[in-house]
Amino acid sequence: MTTEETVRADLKERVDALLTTHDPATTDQLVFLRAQFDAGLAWVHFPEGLGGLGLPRAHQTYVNELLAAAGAPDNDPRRIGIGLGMAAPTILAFGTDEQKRRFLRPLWTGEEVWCQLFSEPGAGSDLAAVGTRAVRDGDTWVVNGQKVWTSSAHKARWAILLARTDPDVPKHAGMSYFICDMTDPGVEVRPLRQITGEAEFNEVFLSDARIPDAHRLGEEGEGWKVANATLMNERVAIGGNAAQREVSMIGFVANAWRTRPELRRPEAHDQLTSLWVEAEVARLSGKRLRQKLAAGEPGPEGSGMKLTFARLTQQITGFELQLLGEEGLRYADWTMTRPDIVDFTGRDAGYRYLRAKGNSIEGGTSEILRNIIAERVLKLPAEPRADKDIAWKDIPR
Amino acid sequence: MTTEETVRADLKERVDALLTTHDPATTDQLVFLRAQFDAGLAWVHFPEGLGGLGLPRAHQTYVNELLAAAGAPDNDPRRIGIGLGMAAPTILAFGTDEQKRRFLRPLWTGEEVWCQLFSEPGAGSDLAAVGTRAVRDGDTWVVNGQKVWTSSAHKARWAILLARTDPDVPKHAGMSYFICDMTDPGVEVRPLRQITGEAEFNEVFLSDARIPDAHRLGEEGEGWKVANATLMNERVAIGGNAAQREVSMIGFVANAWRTRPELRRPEAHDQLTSLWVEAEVARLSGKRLRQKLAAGEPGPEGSGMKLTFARLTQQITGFELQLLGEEGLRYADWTMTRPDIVDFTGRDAGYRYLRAKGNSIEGGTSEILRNIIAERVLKLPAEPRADKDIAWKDIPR
Amino acid sequence: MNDDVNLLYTDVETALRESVSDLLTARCSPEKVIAVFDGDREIQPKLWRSLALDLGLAGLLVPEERGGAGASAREAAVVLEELGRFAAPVPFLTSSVIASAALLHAGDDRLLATVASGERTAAVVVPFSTAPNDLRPTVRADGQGALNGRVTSVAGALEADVLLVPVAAQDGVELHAVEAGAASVTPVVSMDMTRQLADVDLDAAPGTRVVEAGGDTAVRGALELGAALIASEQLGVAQWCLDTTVSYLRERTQFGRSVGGFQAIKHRLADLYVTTESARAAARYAAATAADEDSDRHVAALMAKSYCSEAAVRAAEECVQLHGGIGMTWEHPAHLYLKRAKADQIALGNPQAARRQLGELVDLPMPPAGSTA
Amino acid sequence: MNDDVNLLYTDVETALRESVSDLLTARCSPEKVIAVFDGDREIQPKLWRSLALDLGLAGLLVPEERGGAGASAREAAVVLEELGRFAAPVPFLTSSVIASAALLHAGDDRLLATVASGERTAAVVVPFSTAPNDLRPTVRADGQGALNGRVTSVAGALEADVLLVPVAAQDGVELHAVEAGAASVTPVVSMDMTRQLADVDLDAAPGTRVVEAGGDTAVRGALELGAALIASEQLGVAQWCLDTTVSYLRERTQFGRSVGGFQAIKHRLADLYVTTESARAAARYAAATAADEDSDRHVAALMAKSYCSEAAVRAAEECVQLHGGIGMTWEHPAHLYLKRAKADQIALGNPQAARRQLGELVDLPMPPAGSTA
Repeated sequence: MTTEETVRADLKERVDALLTTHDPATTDQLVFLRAQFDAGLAWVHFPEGLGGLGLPRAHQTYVNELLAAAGAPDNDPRRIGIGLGMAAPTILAFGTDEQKRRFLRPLWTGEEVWCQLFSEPGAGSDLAAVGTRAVRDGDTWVVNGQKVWTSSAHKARWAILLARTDPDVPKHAGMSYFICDMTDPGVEVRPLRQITGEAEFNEVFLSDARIPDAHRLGEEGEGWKVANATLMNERVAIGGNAAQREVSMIGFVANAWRTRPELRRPEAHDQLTSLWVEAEVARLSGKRLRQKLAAGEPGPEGSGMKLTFARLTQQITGFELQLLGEEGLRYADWTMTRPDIVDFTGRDAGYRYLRAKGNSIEGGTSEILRNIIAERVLKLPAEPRADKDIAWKDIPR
Repeated sequence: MTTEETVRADLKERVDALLTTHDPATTDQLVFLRAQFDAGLAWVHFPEGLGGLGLPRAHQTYVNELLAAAGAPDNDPRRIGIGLGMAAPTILAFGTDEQKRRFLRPLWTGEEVWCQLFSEPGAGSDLAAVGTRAVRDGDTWVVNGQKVWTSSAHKARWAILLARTDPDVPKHAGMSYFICDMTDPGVEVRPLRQITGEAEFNEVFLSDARIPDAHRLGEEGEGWKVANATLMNERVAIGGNAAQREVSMIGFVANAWRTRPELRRPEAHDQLTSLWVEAEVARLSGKRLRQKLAAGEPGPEGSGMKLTFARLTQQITGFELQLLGEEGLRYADWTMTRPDIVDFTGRDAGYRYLRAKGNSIEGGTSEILRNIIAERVLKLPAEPRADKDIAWKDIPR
Repeated sequence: MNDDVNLLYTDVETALRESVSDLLTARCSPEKVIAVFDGDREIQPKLWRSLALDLGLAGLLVPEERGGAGASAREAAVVLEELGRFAAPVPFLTSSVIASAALLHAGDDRLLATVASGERTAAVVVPFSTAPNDLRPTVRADGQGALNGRVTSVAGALEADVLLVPVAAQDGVELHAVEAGAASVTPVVSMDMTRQLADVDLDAAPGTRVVEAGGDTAVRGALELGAALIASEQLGVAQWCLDTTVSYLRERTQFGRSVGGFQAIKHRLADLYVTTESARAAARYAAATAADEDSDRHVAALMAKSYCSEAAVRAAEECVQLHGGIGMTWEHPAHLYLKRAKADQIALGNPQAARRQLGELVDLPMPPAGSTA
Repeated sequence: MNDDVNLLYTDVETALRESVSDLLTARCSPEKVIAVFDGDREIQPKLWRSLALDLGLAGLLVPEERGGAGASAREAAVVLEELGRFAAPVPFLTSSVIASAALLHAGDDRLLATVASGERTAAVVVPFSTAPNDLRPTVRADGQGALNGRVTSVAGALEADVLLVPVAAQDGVELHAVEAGAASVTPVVSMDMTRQLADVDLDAAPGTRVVEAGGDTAVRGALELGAALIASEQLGVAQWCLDTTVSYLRERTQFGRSVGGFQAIKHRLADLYVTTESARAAARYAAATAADEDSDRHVAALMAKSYCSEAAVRAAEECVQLHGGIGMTWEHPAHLYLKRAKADQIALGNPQAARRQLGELVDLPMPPAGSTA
């Protein structure tokens, strides 16, 4: 047998063992998920004892297929995307052993939802400008400030938080990274309504919120480094899910063209097929990138996928509204709601058009991503900086 | 009579007088043109005694119509475009009385062709970086350096020249502006072949070329200011000639579509009509700008016309080659020639496609024009500059 | 093609713009306009009354001898620029431009006069997406002259006192006037709630025939004028987006620098400036040729609809993007302009439909689909 | 659609790329390529001999048992990337890809074997702009089997020893082999002189029928493979343009700063990088599906031709623009790539034609022109 075959045989055996001891038909979902975690079958690329087996990431697909075939429950990954995509890899990379043991299991099983407290009204693209202050008080940090663009904050048990711990040093050096308890009385969550009518995000106000020093992630002053690792993982997650052909915005348009001949216009055909080609090439690019990164770490190349994804999603939904004509003038509902997850499918074209506008802003604007590609991939000179070598408190704002 | 009517009546009288004393049918062209100049009917917006009558520029159109109707010769304005469009307004604005008297008349009649010695290999967009040195020797300047992108240099009697006269001050302050005699033995002209195969431009090598101080235009050290006035006039000239509907690159494509039904493809129609709309809107924008500027000076808004003109010319010719299909794979002639003037009409589509690439580079790149619009029209902050306050000789290059 | 047309603003037009702008500044705050999206349409009736009656805009396009202000499409265009700049939720386009233009074809001026005076508001009952060359009446008259049929996504119907219904008749299209109360007018949740649409159902509704067999000419002409002039509204939208974005980015700092000083941003704003100025030329030309009944007005209308539709959407999209997160919020007015721009793009024939029709007019026809091997 | 396809480069492919690149670096300088535009084709025969014989590329795609190297479209694609990067004036695409693919359908392997060995060079005689689904033979056989007709703008004919001529016959298209000496082959002044075209006239030329009634399938398949793989050549062109521009702008200073440090330039180059990497995914997918004879290869070829055509032209246009004046000169090689990119865009079906055909394949058909009111 090849190594590959040996690994798969071993995984099959482990899955079978799990299914034997925990019959999905009769086992409580949470019990099953905890057992799956403990069997190392949660995320096989994580270390043993932390839900994984230290294998290449790609093998998880095989495990998931076996489990799905047996009717096993899943952890509803979209509901806990921030925990899985951002918090978990960061905790794995920078957490203490105790933090890893405490947080990863309930994160993965979905018992504890996570959110992210990075952006502020004055620190968007310039995330390193965060002004939320954390001041040490013995073994505790006292945090004051305002965060925005926090999805799931009202559902979350924990947050990853970037805060300024030293305003007297240059801005990149004065931040630290914390795990913040969202049930702390100093944390107030207010819905932030968007142009879609919904409040998918929140504003979070921190007023003397207290965080034990044991919940610091990485060294004091190392917050920028830790946050960057988080964001790299986020961008891969955002840009990377290409799936099958037409499983993206283009699928809605293609479906409309196929099933509603009355919408077809010869003058729209070249744009339709251009977008189809672009969507499919983007999917193949994502596949190629995943093949390249299969064994490696997320790199700046992932920024390109996110750029393309944002542009295409916006172009396709904009085209779709024109194609729909009269129907494109109507909207489903402006009522403010607080959805649990962002899901473009099952929504009307108008919602998708408006929501897609955020794709080039959230998780790094397209402008910032172009800077990253230019500087880190193409090695072009960095922007002239006025804020690098002076204390944060002295930067004009 | 309205003022307008009075002016037109007076102009009619002057033209009639000129035609009476100089019957176009029997008068030598040059004699006629000199007489036209002396009658103030060359460019009516110039002062009296310098070929004009101090009237608004728009009246020249009326004079030209009257003269054309009478079969009068013209001064072949395209052949002497640099003299008319760049040298003349600069001499008028900055020249001494003696310079105006000496240069404007033969410039306008076409007896003396002018060229422009601004750009250098190391000073393209950053024109203020010119390194051609002019060193004073009594009443004469001795000039050394290399200039590029000089059209008509091999035909020219005179050049407008930007040279560095003081390398010890910041770059914008150390230049002066001269009228250079192209017959000076220190001036060598070499053809510069372009991607079209032709050598429409030249390189000019200046080796101890001598210029009397009386041929300096503007004060010593004021060269940048004078050159800017020249360039503003150039950009208006480049972007401004919108003429009639379809009298631009789009005319070729429209004509092909109309007369060669075998080239028509439904998938090309939306692009064809998009470009048609854009070309026509650009023409109307040019007309609107000319209406706005009718009595005024060229402003930074003209930069927008040049931007649009360059972009559209490139897009349309690129589309045309695709529309032509097989014919677009063929080219007329790669033989090196030295044409007198640039004329897109009567050339094949391949030539037009390649030549159009220069439209966004010559006379200010599109990138520089966007800077100008952003800073001078929209009042956005200037680029951070590393070369403003140090002596020219100390700037890294 | 008219090459002497004035593409600038006359002094009269500039004065009119100022009075409209002053009124909207005072009465049409972004907060109140945003509230319209939550169904709070309180701002609407008073604002429209002020514009229609106090400023006399209701009958702007109607000749004085027929009860109006006797102005031209040029002045109406300037009003629409300002309405676009404020995303104002008033039925000027639908009543004072499109419906009034249709009523100019009526044999009898009584209805026109009440609309021109601002006393009553009217709307032509077609889907707002209808291109001028794509009129397809779905309402029919029964033997007694009562009207039956359904028309969806009608703009201006909610505000209208009287509905002008194109009716398919044997020898063409007739235009019938129906009292709003006699029809069932159901509000539609619309992409652009500042011009909320409605579905109109007619169930044996009594109507008065105001234009006979030439009704299709009347309605097509009215829709064409609408397309020509909505371009000016789109210009106003683009102008607001450009101005607001430039101001914001001059102030906003990131990385210790004004965001408006980053070159990539500057270049995009420069391009947007050029696009907006080009849209102005296109919109002015459409308005001026419509005002002069120039033979080029049909070409001008399609050209302006094509160009200004794209310009407004692009400006609004850039506005949201360059504001960053704040531009995505409900509180910031940017979304009003995005929604208005997107709806206006689709309204009265989308840009691709306009270009296809334009191709026919300028002898650049779309070939049949069979034209490759 | 094949979702397990490997879109990376295998070690074998990387080694092949290096040997091609080494040879081209040594033998294919920009100066010599530029000289081709002035009719100095001295570089051509020796360079092709080295590639075809010394590296054995002539028969790369031909199975070993039929006299070739037995490699696949994946390896041919990598060769084309390198040929694109050097704008190399050799008939690999026309002889070793397109003509060889057509000859794989021949009943008899003798001609194929001489082409695969590099001994002889072949070309399919169609206008280079011909899309795979748009074959229209203009040559006919007379009663004696001699060929008559004219085919214009043929790529590879100038270098060919043997011409493969699609001939219109009663029951379809046949493919005839004609000795180059028996035809009149007139060089054409071409946009891309690094792949100079020729007009081919046949005047009672003796030919040998190599493929009978299935000739259309053979030629269409060969042209489709050409379209699938020219995408890799276009990728090579784009890559050269990106790399060269980035290097130049890192060095070039204006305003006392590296031009590559200006943000507007950086953002354009970042976008160009993303486009180039996307073109790589498209080109690799086309090559891999062609290599596997995957059922998705037809879609993949059209997709790659559409995407990579635009990518290469854009990269070459940006290359000229961002080099400024120097990029407009005859001495700088940028123009070689602009001309190659533009010609490749038109070759084998332009992007719009490819997308129209793609629409048919993926059930997104172009509707008839009558489909509005």
